[in-house]
Amino acid sequence: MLQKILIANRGEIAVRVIRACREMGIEAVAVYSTADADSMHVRLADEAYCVGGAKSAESYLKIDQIIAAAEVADVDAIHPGYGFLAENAHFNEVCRESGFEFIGPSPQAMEKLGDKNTARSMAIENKVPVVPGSEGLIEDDSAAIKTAKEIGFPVLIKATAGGGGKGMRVAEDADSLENALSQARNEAQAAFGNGGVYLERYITSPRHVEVQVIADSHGNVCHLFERDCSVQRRHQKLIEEAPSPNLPAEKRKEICEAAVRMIRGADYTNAATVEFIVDPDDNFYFIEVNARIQVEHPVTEMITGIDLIKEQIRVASGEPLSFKQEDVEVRGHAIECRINAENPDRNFMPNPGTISLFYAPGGFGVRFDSHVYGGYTVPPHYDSMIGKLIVHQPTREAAIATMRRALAEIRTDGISTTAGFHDKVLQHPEFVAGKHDTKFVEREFTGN
Amino acid sequence: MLQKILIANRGEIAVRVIRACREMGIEAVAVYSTADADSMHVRLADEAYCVGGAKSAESYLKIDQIIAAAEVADVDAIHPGYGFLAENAHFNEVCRESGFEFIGPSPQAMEKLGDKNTARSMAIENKVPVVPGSEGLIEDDSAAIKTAKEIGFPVLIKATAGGGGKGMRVAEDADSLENALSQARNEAQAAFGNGGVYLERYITSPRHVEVQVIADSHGNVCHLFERDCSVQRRHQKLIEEAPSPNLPAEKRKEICEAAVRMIRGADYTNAATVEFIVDPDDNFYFIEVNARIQVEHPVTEMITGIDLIKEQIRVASGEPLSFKQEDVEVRGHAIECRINAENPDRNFMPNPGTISLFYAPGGFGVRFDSHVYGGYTVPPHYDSMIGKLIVHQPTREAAIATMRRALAEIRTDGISTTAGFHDKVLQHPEFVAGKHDTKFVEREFTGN
Amino acid sequence: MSKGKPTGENVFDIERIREIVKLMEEHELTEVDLQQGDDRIKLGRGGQPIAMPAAAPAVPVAAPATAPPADAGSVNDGTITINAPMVGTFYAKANPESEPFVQVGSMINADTIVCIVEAMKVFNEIPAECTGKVVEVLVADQEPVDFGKPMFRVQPNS
Amino acid sequence: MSKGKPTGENVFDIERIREIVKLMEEHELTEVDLQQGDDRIKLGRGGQPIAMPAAAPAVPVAAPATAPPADAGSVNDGTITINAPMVGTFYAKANPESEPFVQVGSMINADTIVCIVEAMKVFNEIPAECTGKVVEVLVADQEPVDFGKPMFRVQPNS
Repeated sequence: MLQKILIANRGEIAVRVIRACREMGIEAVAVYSTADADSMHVRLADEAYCVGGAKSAESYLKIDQIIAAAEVADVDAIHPGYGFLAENAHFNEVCRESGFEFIGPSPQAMEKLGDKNTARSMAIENKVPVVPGSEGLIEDDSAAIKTAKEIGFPVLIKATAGGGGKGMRVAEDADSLENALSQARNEAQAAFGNGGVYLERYITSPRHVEVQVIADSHGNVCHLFERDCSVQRRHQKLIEEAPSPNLPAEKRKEICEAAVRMIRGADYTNAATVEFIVDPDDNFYFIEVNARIQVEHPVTEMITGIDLIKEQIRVASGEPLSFKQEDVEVRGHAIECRINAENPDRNFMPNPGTISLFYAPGGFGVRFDSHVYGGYTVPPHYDSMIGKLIVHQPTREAAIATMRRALAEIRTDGISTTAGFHDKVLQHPEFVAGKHDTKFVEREFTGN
Repeated sequence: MLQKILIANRGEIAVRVIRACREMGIEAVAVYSTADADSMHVRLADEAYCVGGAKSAESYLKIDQIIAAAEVADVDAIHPGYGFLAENAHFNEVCRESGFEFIGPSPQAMEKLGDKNTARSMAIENKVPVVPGSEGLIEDDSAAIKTAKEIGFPVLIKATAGGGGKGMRVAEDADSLENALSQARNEAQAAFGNGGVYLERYITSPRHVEVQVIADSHGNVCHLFERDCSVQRRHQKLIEEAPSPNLPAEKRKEICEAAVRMIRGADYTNAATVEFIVDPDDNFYFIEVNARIQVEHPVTEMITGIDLIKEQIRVASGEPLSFKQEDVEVRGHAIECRINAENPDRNFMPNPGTISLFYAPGGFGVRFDSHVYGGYTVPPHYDSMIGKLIVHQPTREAAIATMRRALAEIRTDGISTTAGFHDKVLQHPEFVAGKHDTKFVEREFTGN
Repeated sequence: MSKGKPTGENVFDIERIREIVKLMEEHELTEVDLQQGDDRIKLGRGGQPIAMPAAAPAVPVAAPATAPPADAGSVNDGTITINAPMVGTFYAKANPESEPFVQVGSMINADTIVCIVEAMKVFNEIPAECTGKVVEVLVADQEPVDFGKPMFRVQPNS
Repeated sequence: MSKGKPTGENVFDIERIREIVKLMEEHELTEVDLQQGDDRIKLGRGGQPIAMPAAAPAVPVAAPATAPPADAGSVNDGTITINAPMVGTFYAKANPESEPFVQVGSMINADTIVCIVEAMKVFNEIPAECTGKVVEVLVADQEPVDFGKPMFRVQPNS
């Protein structure tokens, strides 16, 4: 088993990983920027090293400084958390070359799955349904029109190197296709330095459903069922839940098995999330694989009782998973709300600052993963999430009631948060019925 | 269902009841003393009324003021929490006469069970094993010696009105009995204005095991399995856990069924705890019934998934329990540590004061029921508990690891707490083996 | 967090200023001068106590066990308040027909009954326990009051 | 390691101010005036101000993104510090046999190599980037350092 781990991250996920290490009797080493000297992860770690200035580029993204800290601290592994360097195959490689286990997949698997186009072909190879679309990149416009007609309009144009919606366009018919193509190409070129685009059928009213998978180095690949993350704003997840409401049992079985096939086929170890979109008829289509632990992993932990971070560490230590697929059962319903230091009344403008008075939500069925405390100053340099509020109850209805109760308890004098906005969403009939899609928030609340 | 409830208590239990009300859509009304104006229960309640001065006798024990607040707030029920007026049959009666449902048993059941001697006879009627001892009170010394010889020395002398160890004496033999008797009588007279004492066999190396029971007004009486509260200091519980370690399955079944017989026999409704001592051969003997919700109820909630406060409110509303006995299953292991504002290095001297910086423990498997926050001042007027740290894991071993991790996270700059002391206890081989008895702490740590 | 630049924090944060002012008042501070880089908070306070902001808690934070006059809601203008000694319903009149016990302008002495607070069907007559002139009635007839709640503002005789 | 780290301390921290005020009350201080670099905490209370020795917090204030001299560990005695620009192992000598690059008393200028910080097998020669006299060596040979950690105290040429 690993003895000492450096966490190359900050905020709640650094705290989360430190907690798992502590419970496993593993030493935890924190790195931090000058802006995070007072952050909780620094104080909870066994050792802490300042790796540079406030800007991420000068600290949390500085590979050489993080590796240097790992050397000085003499750790045997590095946990990347999410964001920052978590899906940087180069960092992954440097860690391993420098003699540190990277707690995640191999650089090769990470790279393959990182390219949407390659991932899509791998999905097809593994009989994982994908959105009907062009085989590979679109060469010229005539080919595009031909393909689009085969797929059937409306079609979606996507950048192969894309993400966060950049380089995406919808074409309703052949006439609008050419124009949309060139727009998408230019946007993709500008954003990613890669103008390659492809076509796929445009799914109306899609739900975002993802399957949590984890594989060890002994050939075990298990899924921990799915999460529904359809409550999004500008492609940013706001609320996640498990299990997915209104997903028929046989579809749940199919989608989970497809995810396992995908990960097994990619010769992948450690935790991964396979993302799908689900159409109104419950047909599911592969979107991408996230080769990291995700923000929303706790909802899966709550319904399965399995600690995903501990399993990640076990896998990275070369040990088998602590459970078999048949041991994984769904118990009750879990919901997570991301609490961000943003002002919903001002178009979610981030508002960092000092939290003069802080009430943490608590009680039966409530889990709050956070790095903040009364007197803490939220620095302006990083993402605005100050905590994840997770609830677990026997039913979805009870989980919503507990979440609303817990949201009302949060007090952050000095800064405003998205807690109140979440409460509005939780009361909306579409959400209560579990019939919301990924456009629900923009349609019903923010108007994009 | 009840619509509006006044909580006649303060601190974490007031917060706990408010949370249950919120989740059930019931309005919660707080009462508070002038010393608690900034307390969390005041801020979380829908309404709050100041009922008097800092001293409990001038506020939380002032029945007329609490009833007056209930009238002004126009509630339909009163939850007494634990301590203060929770087991005061007179208050119970006044609530009902004033037209407020008392969330607890009838005054009659409370009174009967409140008298140890009556309770003991009821136990015998209901075939619940009791510690061999005198039938009723000891009249004179010669009778005492005769009885003691039948029971077998050493014998324990207990005050019929007693509690907290007052009026208790152990007599090793006939010679020491007379002296011990008069001492016990005087002490009991002084402490409770009632010199009545009785004899029972003195159990060496006893464990404290109690069974959680709840009964509705439809004839359903269910147990929620047992808790072990053997980690005590001067008869004050420090650590509670469920299930009880090393209790054989058939004994668990017997003790739980005995507890249900006791409560059914007492014609009792709402939540009750039946306390037993268990000897080294796992024989159990009835001690007393606590006719209230208890501090340690969360460990039972964690292993059963049942919200006891919500069930109390349901029962008081005249509804049946939300579950049947056969639905109650034990899942995993839960431990609770009472975090007190005391200095273990100074013989647990209470040290109220302002918590300038506060870290609440959190994360997977951790529940922290508390009313404190950064900047909160712990008033000197009430008991020193600032929170209950509860953990839930698949195994006792994992629960201990999580508890130690969570204890280490607690930060209360400005006051010292018992967190560090708990960590020592959790590492002790006797506790780890689950072989500790009620004298464990005094024997191994505090002396006396 | 480099020096001389604020930590995304706002010097003009009213909440914090209120906290500092409260601190100054409680501890009779005459001056507070905080500087960090280009940021500065400088507060001065004369011999006269500062009036608590209107946003002060509805309930006295530290009223003593028995709520005597002049404790809650004092604004240091020389007036004092008569506070509710118990939870209950405030009655300004002995019965719906009769005149109020006292009104603005009424002269009162220690024994003057100023109102009735009803609790548990008991109508408690509340004596002024102070001497002077009523300058303000702070509670409406039949409004609920709790312990320490200011009911009347009185200009005491000097 | 954490001891060397900047705290990003906040002059406007109400809790600390409360602590100081408590002290002032207990000991009847009339004035407290703490200064460090651009940071200042000045509190007055009652009577006449009395001069009071400035007590600097134990922990230095935050170092900026790039750790130039004179930021971390300044104690307002006119000296400045040379801080580690990176995480790594501190070497006082080019090799075990040779003399240290600099010692207490050494005169240095901007280009003087004061030490080596080794990270990822790379031995980085660290220039003084200031002119003056070394008055203290703050890190032992082959001790780890992190970003902003003060390594030398220097009396600059005036």
